[in-house]
Amino acid sequence: MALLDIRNLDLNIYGVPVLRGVSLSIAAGETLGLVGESGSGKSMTALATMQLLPRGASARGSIRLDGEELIGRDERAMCALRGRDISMVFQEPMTALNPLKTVGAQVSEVFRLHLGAPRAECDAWASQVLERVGLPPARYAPDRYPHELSGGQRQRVVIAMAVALKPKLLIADEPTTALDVTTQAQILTLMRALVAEDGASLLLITHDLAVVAETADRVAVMRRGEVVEEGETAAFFGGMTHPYSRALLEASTHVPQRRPRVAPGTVPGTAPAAREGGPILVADGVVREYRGRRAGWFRPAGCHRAVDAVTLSVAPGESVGLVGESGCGKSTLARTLLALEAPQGGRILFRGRDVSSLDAAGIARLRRDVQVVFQDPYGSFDPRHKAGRLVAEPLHLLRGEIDAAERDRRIARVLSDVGLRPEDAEKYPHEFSGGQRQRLAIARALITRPALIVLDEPVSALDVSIRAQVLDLLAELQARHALAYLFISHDLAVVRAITDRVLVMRAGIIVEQGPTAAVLDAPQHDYTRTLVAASPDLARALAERRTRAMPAANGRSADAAVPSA
Amino acid sequence: MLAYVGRRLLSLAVTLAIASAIVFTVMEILPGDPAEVMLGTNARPDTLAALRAQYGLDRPAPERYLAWAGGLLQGDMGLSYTYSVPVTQLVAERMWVSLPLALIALTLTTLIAIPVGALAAAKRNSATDVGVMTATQVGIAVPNFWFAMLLVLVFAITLRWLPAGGFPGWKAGAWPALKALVLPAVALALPQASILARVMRSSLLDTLGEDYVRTARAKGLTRAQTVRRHALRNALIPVLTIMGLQFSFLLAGTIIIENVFFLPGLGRLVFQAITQRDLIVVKSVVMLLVASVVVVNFLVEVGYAAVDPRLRRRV
Amino acid sequence: MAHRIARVLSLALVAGIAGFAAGVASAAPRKDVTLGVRLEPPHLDPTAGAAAAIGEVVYANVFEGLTRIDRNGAVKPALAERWEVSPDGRTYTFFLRKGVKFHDGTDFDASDVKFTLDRARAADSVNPQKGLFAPIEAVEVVDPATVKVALKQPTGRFLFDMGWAAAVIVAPESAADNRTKPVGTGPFTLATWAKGDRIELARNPNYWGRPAALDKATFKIIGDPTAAFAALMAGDVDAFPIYPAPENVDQFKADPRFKVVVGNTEGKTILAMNNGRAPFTDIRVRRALSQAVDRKAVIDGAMYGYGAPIGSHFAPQDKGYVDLTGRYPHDPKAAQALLKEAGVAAGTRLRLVLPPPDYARRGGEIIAAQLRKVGIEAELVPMEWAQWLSEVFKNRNYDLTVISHVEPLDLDIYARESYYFDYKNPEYKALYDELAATSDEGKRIELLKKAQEKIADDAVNVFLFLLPKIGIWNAELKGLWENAPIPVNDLTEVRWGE
Amino acid sequence: MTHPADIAPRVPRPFVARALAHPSFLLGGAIALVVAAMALLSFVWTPHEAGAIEIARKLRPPSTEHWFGTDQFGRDVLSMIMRGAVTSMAVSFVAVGIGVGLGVPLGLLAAARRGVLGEAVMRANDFVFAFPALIIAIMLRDVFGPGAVNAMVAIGIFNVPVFARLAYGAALPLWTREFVMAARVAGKGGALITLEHILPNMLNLLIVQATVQLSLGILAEAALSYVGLGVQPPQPSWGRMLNEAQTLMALAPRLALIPGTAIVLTVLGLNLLGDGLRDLLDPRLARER
Repeated sequence: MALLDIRNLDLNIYGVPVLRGVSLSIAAGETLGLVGESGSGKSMTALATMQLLPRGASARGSIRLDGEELIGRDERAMCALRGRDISMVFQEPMTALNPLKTVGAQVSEVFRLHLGAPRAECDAWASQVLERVGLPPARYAPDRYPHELSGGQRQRVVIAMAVALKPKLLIADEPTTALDVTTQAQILTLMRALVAEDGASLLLITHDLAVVAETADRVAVMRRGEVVEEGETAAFFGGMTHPYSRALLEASTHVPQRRPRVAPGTVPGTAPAAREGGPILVADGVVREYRGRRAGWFRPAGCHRAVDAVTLSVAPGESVGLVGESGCGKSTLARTLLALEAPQGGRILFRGRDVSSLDAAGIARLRRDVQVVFQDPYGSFDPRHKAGRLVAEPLHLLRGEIDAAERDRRIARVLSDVGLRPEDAEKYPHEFSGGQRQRLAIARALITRPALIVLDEPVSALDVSIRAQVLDLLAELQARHALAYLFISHDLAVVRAITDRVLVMRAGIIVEQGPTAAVLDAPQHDYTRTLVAASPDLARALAERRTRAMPAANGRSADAAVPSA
Repeated sequence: MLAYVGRRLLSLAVTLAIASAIVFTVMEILPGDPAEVMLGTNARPDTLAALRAQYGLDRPAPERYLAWAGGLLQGDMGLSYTYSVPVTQLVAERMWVSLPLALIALTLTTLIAIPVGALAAAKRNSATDVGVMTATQVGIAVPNFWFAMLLVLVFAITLRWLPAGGFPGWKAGAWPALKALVLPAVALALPQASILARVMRSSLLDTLGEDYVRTARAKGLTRAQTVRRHALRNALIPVLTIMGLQFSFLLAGTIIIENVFFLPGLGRLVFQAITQRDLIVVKSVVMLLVASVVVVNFLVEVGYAAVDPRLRRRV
Repeated sequence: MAHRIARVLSLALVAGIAGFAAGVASAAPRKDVTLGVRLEPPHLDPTAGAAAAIGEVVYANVFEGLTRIDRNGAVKPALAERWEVSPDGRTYTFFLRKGVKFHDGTDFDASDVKFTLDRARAADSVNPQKGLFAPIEAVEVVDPATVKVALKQPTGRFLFDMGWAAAVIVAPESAADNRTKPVGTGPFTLATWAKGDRIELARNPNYWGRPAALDKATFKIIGDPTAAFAALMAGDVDAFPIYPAPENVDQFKADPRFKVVVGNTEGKTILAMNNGRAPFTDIRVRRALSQAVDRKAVIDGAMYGYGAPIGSHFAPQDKGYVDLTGRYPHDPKAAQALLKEAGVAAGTRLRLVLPPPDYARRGGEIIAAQLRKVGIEAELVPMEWAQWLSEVFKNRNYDLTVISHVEPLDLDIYARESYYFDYKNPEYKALYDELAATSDEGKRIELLKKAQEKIADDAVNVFLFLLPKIGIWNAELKGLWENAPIPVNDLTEVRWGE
Repeated sequence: MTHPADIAPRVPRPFVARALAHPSFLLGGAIALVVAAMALLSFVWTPHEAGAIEIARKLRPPSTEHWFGTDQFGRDVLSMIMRGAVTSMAVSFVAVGIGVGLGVPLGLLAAARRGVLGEAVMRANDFVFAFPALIIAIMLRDVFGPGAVNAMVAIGIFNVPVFARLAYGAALPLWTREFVMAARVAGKGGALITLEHILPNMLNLLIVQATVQLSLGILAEAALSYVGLGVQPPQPSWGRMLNEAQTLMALAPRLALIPGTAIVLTVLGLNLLGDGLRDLLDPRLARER
């Protein structure tokens, strides 16, 4: 008999259907990977199982745990169940812990609550559990507060709470999405080991097929509140039947078609800027520091060096990748290169001229030639303006040079360039989907006909299928307009797909650089190696899967990150 | 932490120094002469001059400023023109009315607001919630002095349970003194409590939407347990901020309420001192009020650190 | 709704009263009294401050002068047992009481009198009524019980003046501290002063005269009329000798527990006009205003009908009074015509400055409405005393103001140079000088009448009413003053009913 | 996790439709409209001449001739209430105007420039906050004389830091938003960005706050007039009516109850309106802060 058996689950939130006839089951000791894009209803299925649905939700159907119906169960009984028989790990470890209580106390609370044991005893058990998740009390005192731990460590604490009482079912909702790749791998390994040890079942919710391929025994795919396909993992990846599953798989492994890189100035019909020879933008030993808090009245304030003597150059038509984990200084470097912030050391050269010496006209020239696309498709547009006005904003740099008719022509052109319709100029940003908005952002960057576009994590916030489309678009535009890209990302797969050259950045320093394929296939620097090894890779995961026995738990080492604050 | 406190203290001192200069200047501009008020309509010019000399009002302004500010630094607020006693003594006497009044009001505010706000948040959208929200909405709209008048009408004039005004002094016994403070404190507390209850409610609602509350629920805590053990303390942080701000409103409110109830407190003292042009009292008491607001806000900030471990190391 | 609440309220009041009356049991006469006063004295030295509140507490109770003014406004002996005036009226010899001690135990003698008078006259004197001492040329101690005072010129009202609160006798040992620790010769000593709340006096066991009937007297400071009402109703205070809210008097009148005595004061309430400033330089304008103001409406509206109308700067109870209230009958039409004649355009704007007391604020509002009817827009400018003193009284920067002159027999102010209403009439000055130098009673009365008529004729100010002294006290309480020739609360004869 | 908001289709109904379904907005708006209408009407018509003194008819209870009765000077209370609404509204509006006019530019400047200037502006604001407002008002009165203008200035001064803080607090996170970054990349300067992006995006916040300050202004005007610092007679004011009614509490409590109720209702109406506007006007930016 299945441990968890969901039958024909319908869920409405304020009358809006969210889940339709969802049926899933998980056997004891089994790991089910639940896959789907955002809004597909994965999380709601999990919350329905926990009976922690948001306000206004009403569920019909049946959810049985060990044969006992959970829907409509008395709240008191549910409370006794939660944390003991079913527990859950959430996506965002930074906010999942109460900031005002020590981690020890928060773990200990699980024991106190369900076992009612004296405090000292619970604290001792808590220490044991923390040790089990790789936070040995000797090194990570349980009287620390959450803010003193890194994201990965916090996620370990959340996991400790979840596995404290060895539940029958552990639900993990995108448990690693918010983490850096290296940490992500460690957390996944840890979770696999823990459920294996305890013989628990795991419902792993993720958007990442590679993660599922690595971890799950069976896979279910959800789309628009329905389960579209379900099967044993190997068989699933071997022979998907549903078109959506196939599309998902296709998108996950998608590599855009790129023309081979051409030497600058040799392609006929490229933009004039591309023919001018020499790199467009050069960073020469750039340093960017932020002043920390002063340690005392007479001691100077400590400095945080976000960017430390970085040297790089981008030639016309070239696509350069900049890879690193969050907080390594990528975005700061981008802002400095865009002349939005001044470097404290080193120089930035725009077409051979030091940016700090440029006059207003020179800066305007720079801005025309160097445009940017940001990560967040929601935050990069002023919600009060129409798409046409937003896209045309950089034409401010050309004021006096072009008239209204030309402006409208350009808007229409860039909109169709990015696959939107000229009529879309009359819409407001909220009327576009996330992927369309990112297209709009690209259109905005294109409108001054730049030579270089800095792309700061342009596809990270997008679902896989959309991501593939946007990458295709970027590749196509690069070819058509002979654009140079500086592509900033934490995702090695994306960087591999779209760049010629890659720089690996860690803690403000470029640790390795070279042609993309060479760096990623044969990394020289330790850090790059770790990064490559940790990155989820569907093909590799499937290959490993075939040969792998269940690995021994090796999650006992805490992640390397230093506590923040 | 120490360095932070030191830095804040320094800026506090600068603030007070500027405040003292402003207060002094305003007093200089203020029309009217304390000597004239003291001596009335039959005073002769030579008598007025003699009295001014007695007060040292004939000396140049910068000299007087330095003398006053220097005195303040040593805890000497000068000698009241009208009462001929040290201002410190006056302030000390009045403090025994104002401070208990403010504290009672603040306590009442907190005792009413926090549970009521928490209840409304916990029972969101219930009849209780709607009732609380309506009541607090009205509470905010009621001017405290008008409320004071109504309280007097009902409890002092009609029912005669409590005095309509005045203060018998603590020597008359704790009970009569407290009785005299009940109505003023209630009048002060009601609008403040209404505001605070709403802040508490929305803060708790925000907190209840936090991820860690969901984590706690996933651990098996009931809603009530979650509120008690996890949400409440977190929700109190913004409440603390508002309470800090309210202190200055409370002080301003005290001035009016003390005048409605004729309580011999600091507010009334400064009010009378202005009309009598007892400028030395006005200057010193205003400085005291400014200082207390600044200091309270400082304490609130330090108080965050006590509540919130995230700030303990950083500040 | 409001009406019903009012009815419920008055029912509640009646019920409360009944309950109260039932609860009062007759016992041995009480030996203490609590009086309500509206204003707290800034300090307790009447020789160093003008506030009437000082005298209301200490005059005749703590401090005594050579003479004293009694409840009828007459001069009576006090520390001076008797006196002799030289025929030329320039030398006064005071024969002092013997065996009088100050509260601190020091003896009272002639040297104290000399000290007091010299101190008040000195260059660094801060006496608010220094003018009272201006006629003094020299003070001579004849023997410990005799003082001779020489005057520069005969001064008809010198004995009266020596009875003022500002002329009380103080001792050199304690004079400097009298503001906070008053040391006098009176039947009461200061017991405690709880600032902002009350002042308690205790009987002086060593008093030279007839000992006071009370052991203890408390002056409770109740500034708020509502609180005053409540305090009287609740029995927290036994009397409010100068009750601040005429609007509540009827409620007390209807209550047998209380005695309501509406007496008079010397407070001549006037609408003062700045005679030195246009348009009031023109007598027609001043007369027009006198006719434009409806005195009765002002008294009814501002004072709820309490307060005797006056037609000149003279209190009806004082000797030599002439009724001049009919001199300018209320007649807006005539006033309008007069204004037109004087060339004052309709809609002329004037500043009507109002000091803090209710009579001024309320009266001013009513007067402004009346003036509007004759085409004068009076802008109301309320001021605190401090500002009023400097703006109006000192700098004469005003057009109109409402004010009550509480000093008795103060016709002299119309003869003063550059007084705030800036009345300049040599005829009147001559008249007053003659009056001042005259001691003959019949002649004085004749001159007083002339002076009153002159002021009224010239319409120096618009004369409104005499400030009433509304006293409300427990019906059992005896001996409080019914009138207030000077603003004091003499407790020497106060006792509980026999 | 997936937010319900992502699942529920976002079909923003038109503003008017949502407004008409919002109870507190409707109630608040209705009260505010009634008060405003009353104030406007009082310019052309009041049941009796507002503020006309007639001692002979003083302290009359409510009747068909005088709906709310007459006061101690025989003035018609209803007419006074109507005209008092003008005073309340005028003082409050101008005070909010002062606060917005000075505070918002200061806050925007501080946010655009940050650094020493920003710090200085915000410190100065804290400074004003620390002063006991009423005492400042009393001193202003004594220096410049009492009156409506003074009340406006006194209340206005204390509105300045409120709006400066609000503008600063709202602008600061906006400046780090990517669309502002994009505008900078488009070569736009601080002033232009402030005008095009920062200000419009905090407009709703400002409108809501202005409504709240408006109601606080009415309370403040009442308080100032109550202690004799506000508008002067014969101009009617609710606060002064309360002051004058105080000694008549035992005699005619309605004289205190009526103006007090007028104040409470007006403030309540504006607060409800503010709450409603907060809900109705795009709340996204406010939440993201």
